[in-house]
Amino acid sequence: MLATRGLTWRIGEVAIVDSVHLDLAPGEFLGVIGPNGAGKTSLFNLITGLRRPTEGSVTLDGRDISALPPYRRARLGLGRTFQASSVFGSLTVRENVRLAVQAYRGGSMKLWRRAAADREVAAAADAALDRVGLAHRGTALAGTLAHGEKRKLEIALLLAGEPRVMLLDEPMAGVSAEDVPELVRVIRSLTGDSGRSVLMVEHHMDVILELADRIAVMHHGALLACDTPETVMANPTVQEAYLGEDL
Amino acid sequence: MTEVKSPELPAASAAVPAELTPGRVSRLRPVLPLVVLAVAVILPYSTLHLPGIFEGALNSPGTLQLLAVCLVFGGLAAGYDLLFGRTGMLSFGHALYFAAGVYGTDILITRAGLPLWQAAPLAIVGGTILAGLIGAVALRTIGIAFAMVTLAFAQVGAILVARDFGGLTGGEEGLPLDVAGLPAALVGVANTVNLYWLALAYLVAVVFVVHRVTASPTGRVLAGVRDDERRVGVLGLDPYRFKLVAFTLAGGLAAAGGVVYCLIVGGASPHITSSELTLSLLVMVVLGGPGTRWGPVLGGILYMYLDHRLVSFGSSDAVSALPAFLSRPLSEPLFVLGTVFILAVYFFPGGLASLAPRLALLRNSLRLGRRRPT
Amino acid sequence: MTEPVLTVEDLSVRIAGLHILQGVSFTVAPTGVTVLLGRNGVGKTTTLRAVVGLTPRGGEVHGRVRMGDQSLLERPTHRLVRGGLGYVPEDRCVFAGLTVAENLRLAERRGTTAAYDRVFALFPELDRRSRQRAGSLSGGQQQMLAIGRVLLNDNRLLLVDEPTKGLAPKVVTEVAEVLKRVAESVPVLLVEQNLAVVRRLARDAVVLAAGRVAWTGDAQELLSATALTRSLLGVGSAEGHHHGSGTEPGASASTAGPAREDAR
Amino acid sequence: GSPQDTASGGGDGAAPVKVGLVYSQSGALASYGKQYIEGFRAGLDFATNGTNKVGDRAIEITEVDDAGDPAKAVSAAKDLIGKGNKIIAGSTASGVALQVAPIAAQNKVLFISGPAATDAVTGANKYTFRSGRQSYQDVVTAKSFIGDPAGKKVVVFAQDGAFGDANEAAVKEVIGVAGATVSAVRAPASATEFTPFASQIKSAKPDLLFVAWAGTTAPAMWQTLDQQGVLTSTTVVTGLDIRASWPTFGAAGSKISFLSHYFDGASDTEAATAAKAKIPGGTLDLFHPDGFAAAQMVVRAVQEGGDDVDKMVSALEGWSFEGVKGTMTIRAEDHALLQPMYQASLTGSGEDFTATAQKALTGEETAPPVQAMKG
Amino acid sequence: MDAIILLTLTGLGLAALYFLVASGLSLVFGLADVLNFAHGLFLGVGAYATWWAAGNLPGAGHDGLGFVVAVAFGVAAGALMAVLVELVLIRPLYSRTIEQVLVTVGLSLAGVALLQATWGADARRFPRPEWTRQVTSILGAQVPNGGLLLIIAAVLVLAAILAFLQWTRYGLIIRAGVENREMVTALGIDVRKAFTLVFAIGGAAAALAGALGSVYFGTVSPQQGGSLLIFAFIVVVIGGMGSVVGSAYAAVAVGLLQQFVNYYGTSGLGDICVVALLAAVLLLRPQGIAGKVATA
Ligand SMILES: Nc1ncnc2c1ncn2[C@@H]1O[C@H](COP(=O)(O)OP(=O)(O)OP(=O)(O)O)[C@@H](O)[C@H]1O
Ligand SMILES: Nc1ncnc2c1ncn2[C@@H]1O[C@H](COP(=O)(O)OP(=O)(O)OP(=O)(O)O)[C@@H](O)[C@H]1O
Ligand SMILES: [Mg+2]
Ligand SMILES: [Mg+2]
Repeated sequence: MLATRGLTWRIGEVAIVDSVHLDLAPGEFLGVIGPNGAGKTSLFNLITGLRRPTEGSVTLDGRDISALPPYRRARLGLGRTFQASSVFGSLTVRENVRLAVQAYRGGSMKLWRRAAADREVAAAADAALDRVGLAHRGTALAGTLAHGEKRKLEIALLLAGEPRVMLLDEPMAGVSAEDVPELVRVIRSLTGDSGRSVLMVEHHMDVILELADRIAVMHHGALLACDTPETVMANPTVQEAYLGEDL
Repeated sequence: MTEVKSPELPAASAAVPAELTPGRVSRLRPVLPLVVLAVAVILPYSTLHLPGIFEGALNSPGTLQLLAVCLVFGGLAAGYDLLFGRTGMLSFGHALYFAAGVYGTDILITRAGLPLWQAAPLAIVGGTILAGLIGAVALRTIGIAFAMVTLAFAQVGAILVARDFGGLTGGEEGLPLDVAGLPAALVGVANTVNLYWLALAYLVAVVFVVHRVTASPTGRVLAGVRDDERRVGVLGLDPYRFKLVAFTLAGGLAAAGGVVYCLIVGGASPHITSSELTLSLLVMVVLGGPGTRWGPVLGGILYMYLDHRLVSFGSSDAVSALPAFLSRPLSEPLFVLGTVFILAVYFFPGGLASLAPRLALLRNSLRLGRRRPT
Repeated sequence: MTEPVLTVEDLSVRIAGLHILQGVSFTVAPTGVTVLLGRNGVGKTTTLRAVVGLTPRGGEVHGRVRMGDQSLLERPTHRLVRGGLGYVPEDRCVFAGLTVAENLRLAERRGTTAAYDRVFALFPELDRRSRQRAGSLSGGQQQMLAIGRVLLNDNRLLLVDEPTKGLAPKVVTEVAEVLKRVAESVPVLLVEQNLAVVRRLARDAVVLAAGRVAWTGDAQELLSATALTRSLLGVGSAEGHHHGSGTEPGASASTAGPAREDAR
Repeated sequence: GSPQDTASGGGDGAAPVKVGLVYSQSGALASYGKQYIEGFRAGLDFATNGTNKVGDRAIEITEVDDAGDPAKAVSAAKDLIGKGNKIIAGSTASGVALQVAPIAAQNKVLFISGPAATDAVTGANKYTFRSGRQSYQDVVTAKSFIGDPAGKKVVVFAQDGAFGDANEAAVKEVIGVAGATVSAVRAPASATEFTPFASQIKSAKPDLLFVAWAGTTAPAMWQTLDQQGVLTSTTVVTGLDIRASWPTFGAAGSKISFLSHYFDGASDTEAATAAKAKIPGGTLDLFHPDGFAAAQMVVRAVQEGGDDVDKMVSALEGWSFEGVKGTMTIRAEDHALLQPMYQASLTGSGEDFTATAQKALTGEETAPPVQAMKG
Repeated sequence: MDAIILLTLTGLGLAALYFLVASGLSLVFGLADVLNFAHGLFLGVGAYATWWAAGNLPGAGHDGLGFVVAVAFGVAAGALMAVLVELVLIRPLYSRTIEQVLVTVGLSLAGVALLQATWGADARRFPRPEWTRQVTSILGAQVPNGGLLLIIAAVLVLAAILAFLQWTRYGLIIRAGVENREMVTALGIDVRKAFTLVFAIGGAAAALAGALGSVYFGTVSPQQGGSLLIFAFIVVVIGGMGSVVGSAYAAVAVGLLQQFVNYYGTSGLGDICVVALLAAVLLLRPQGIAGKVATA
């Protein structure tokens, strides 16, 4: 479904992302782990078009999307969340999600229609909020949410777009232990039998292990390994480079 | 200063759900604008004299003229807020589109001899196209760079007007409007009232358009662009397109304001092309409260009112009776205006529009205070 | 019992009309790590910021906060920090436009010798990347910089807000190790979601719920009492996570996350 | 009341005559405005023999500040007209004069433009007069410096814009038609560095350089012309501005031939003596005569026309009177104000300069060509 | 050939003037993140203070050392004014950048009107030391000394500002403070002092530019500062926000471009070319020539 071929991003001499070949099958859940600074977020940026690769290509359903701007890629079904929550701070939580729904359903370039009148958008937005458990904060301004709530809103924004390929950048970071299972459930429900694929960066190993079909390990920009969780976990290099000794 | 965030209250209607504002006022709220509008429409029939506020009676041509100018600027400020307060674009070149409306109408009528009903639409369409073209280029930059590119284009406009190519613009002397091409109802002091109604109509139209657009799906996207453009892109919308639409629309509204202004003032003069005009639009919007429905309108009206009235305030006897160290600065209108503005930034952050919720808060706490003992 | 290093009494914070903290009182012991726990949004960050005087504009703070015999609330932040109150913010707040070296240089304090050796020993990455702009560091690297920056100086008390958020398990271990070592000489008030880290470091715990203190006491005691953790932290038990010990191979290797402890 | 109502101008014989003065009390032209109003008061005093009354009707003056902004001036004019003023005077700035003139015509009130020098006010419409000189008269005075222009080479150095255009056109018309070759060097009004222009002028080797420059950059411009040797290589003519500006010529001042609208001591008329006695400080300056003449014209208009504006117009058309500068004539065809103009020179240094009249040109000598009345 | 030398040197003189005006603006804009519309007012204050001192201050005069004293007084007045502005108007609004800009807009309106109310709208003759009125013959071109003075002053100011940023800790503090003021405080630094200092330096640079610019123009008037400001803005933006070195490059580019186009092209084209340069630079390189924040 999603594939990268020799994807490389250099700054000066340094390769931040180093010829990454990655294949994501339909419905597959691929976890991405790697030490801080390995280039995971950068890889996401290349795939979603926020950065232009130095070399290599990104294909979606066999179509080369390397030259497309971010919004075109999003329309093709590529959605993502950000590591540092980026929500629309001056809009309410509900408006945030409605915006995302509307972006997905089209009809945003309608200057003369009342946005609030669109019941379908409203319903879809509320459904997305419900799924992440933020319905009760609907009228709060997103900028005033606590960190963990922002993470949930991020996911709601993603859900609203019903993407076919989802890139999650550390969705659990800063989420309180209580809510982790809930979010895990939400994320799992995203995939299910819908044929959606997920690429998720996460440092919470248990979450990765629980969700991922395969795990990709990044190190110094390159793909160190990409295999089933068992194999990856048993890999001594991974042990050494990433997991370190047990706490 | 690289990114514009509308400060304070982002009270884009959705922020404060109506059910939260309590009391009688809230029931009146939806009709309040209509009441104000009705009063504004019939105001020229009043001979009421408000000494100190207006020179003459409400229906005197001088007062109506002043009000008409104020109303046009109320509308202009509301249109500018579509850029600044709603979409977060800081343009320093908005004067250009206004000037395009003013000079466009004036030149088409005075130099080309077109009748008003042809000149006005042409000027508006021309101004809109100009905004679209310049926006298409300028929007490739963001933040302060965007501000400067728009400033630069506006500066070219100002230079062209001042250069007086082919004697079209009249250079620094300006170009008086040839009234032969106008309907009789718009000519002469006795008909100032028609100009007043025209200005009022313009203001209402702008407020209506801005309101509709803000509440539309597009407006929602614009608010998103204001907060986080990158995020909008990742949601699958092209921020560039939406910004361009807002920019062009605001440019068109400004050009329409230019047409009305040209009729009211009866000509064009080059100071309307200056960056100071854009700057004062910014001042108006902030004075009123960016991103609010009525703030920019009030800001524009108040600013223009002060700008005109302070001139006569400065030369009034009350001022000249003061000792020199007071009377000299006070007789400089810009001194008073600048000072008022600074004080406003300090004491009404969020602009005039933030006064209403504050007052409501005050009223609530008073009411609660009264209730508590029982 | 020795005098507490920090005493918070009846601390209330109101921001934009919201009563976020409603009379919070607790103390921080002069040695070891005191951990501040609670669900998302209960006001942990707000508490720390009120202590260092960084409540957002328009916020009202009431109550008493004392470090030793000094009252903190009415003094400007920079004075507090110079008086030995180190603060590592939740969102790292490194200066993106400055290089790593400049970020560190900024934190040097006049009249003391900056302990670069100490910092570079803990985070060699910072030494290697000293000329890189901090904004282009990865999240984890930024966190290291934010902690390293504070450790350049000697402090009487450190306030650390979620230092392991977004860090790789290996780095979490490292950071926890660093904090443990730091806590041997300086008391630390730590906000942390990662219960494994808490278990490893904390001596005392303060649990916030809805803007009030719900529980204070011995941290280990809290973590071992299943009923308490469930009611206070919403976790079935510090030892038991929803997917239990089922995910054998992985869980044994995973070092982060609330479930980590159960694999033992 | 209906919105179309405007106060009527009181036909009652003893009711005061309302005169509105719209001029710059603040803004960039405030000092021109100050001279204008001082001159106006002195002139009113002179023309009414100290009574400020015409017959038994008092002249009631309303002063409004336009701050140099046409929009404010138009508002003020409409306000004044609405309140029954049949006479509007003032306009320190050309832009103001041009925009108020049509308002006067539309509403059939008398408009007497002030210091605004633009030629376009002349012949603007039946209701518009001027009490000051116009650019064309300046240029004719400049021409008098070169004797017979035939075969001479004249360069105009002027700012971009209407002011410069008007001067360039006037020089072409006045001196060029008389046989000189006229070329122009134009500079942006915002220019701060004049060396390129000085070089261009110098390489043109003109017999006469006519400089039309207004604004704060003038001293830098003169200094550059001086430093690049332009002032010593040819006859340089320019207009003499208000007294306060004289020191800014610095060393260049004595090397320039000035054409002058007016300066203290240029004329020795009865009106000038009266004006000197009346104005604060006792020293006349550039625009005192304009205010003075405006007052004389107002009094004449009221005397002859009462409240009838058309009568006022015919009373003024063709009228000759003794103003501060000497004999002034309002030409009936286009309301140009024919008046003496002066050649002058500056001497002195530091803050202390004296202007001396070299020659006075009569109103006929400097008369602009007759314009067709436009409106 | 003469013409080219003359144009180049006078163009550099113009560039020096632009740079002097822009340097303070750039510093305050780049470091304190305040787009200071009152910069023109600071210029005016410096110019009027120098003018006043030359006539009234004991020890100061119109020529020689006396004039240097007068300029020093003007610069001190500009710095003082800037400090007051920072303390009273800017500081209470920190982190509200838009409001800060607006306050400076209000200040520029009110301040210039105040100058006008005090000294009148008309230009006053400004003391010009004898030397600055003469010309120096360089390779056959008569180069005005006033321009040379500007060039010397500009080089000195550039060196001084660079030294300040390079060798003092304040440069660092300020750059950090622009990004996150709170966090600088949280490192135990009184960031407010540093910001006041930046304003003082910006005000001093502006006042110097005002004084020397007035020497060059020969007059001082309330509006003078404002009219130079727009070019200063353009220079600052072309140069890259907050990069003082970038401003220097940009000033040279703008000065020379204007001078040569005005000579060889038609008038008015010089200004349009400058604007075109601005648009081109920004479209190709939105961060300006020297890019990044305050690269000393
Ligand atoms: N614009 C940039 N300029 C220079 N270096 C950069 C830039 N962006 C990223 N880097 C570097 O690239 C590397 C990869 O960064 P990235 O953010 O992709 O890491 P990551 O794997 O997401 O880490 P983390 O888990 O900590 O978020 C880091 O060393 C970072 O410093
Ligand atoms: N500036 C603000 N304006 C309004 N509300 C705020 C503001 N800052 C924080 N809050 C609210 O205060 C509450 C507590 O926030 P705080 O950041 O202290 O929580 P926290 O315990 O640190 O949560 P987390 O674990 O997610 O970091 C939240 O509900 C948040 O929405
Ligand atoms: Mg990352
Ligand atoms: Mg927190």
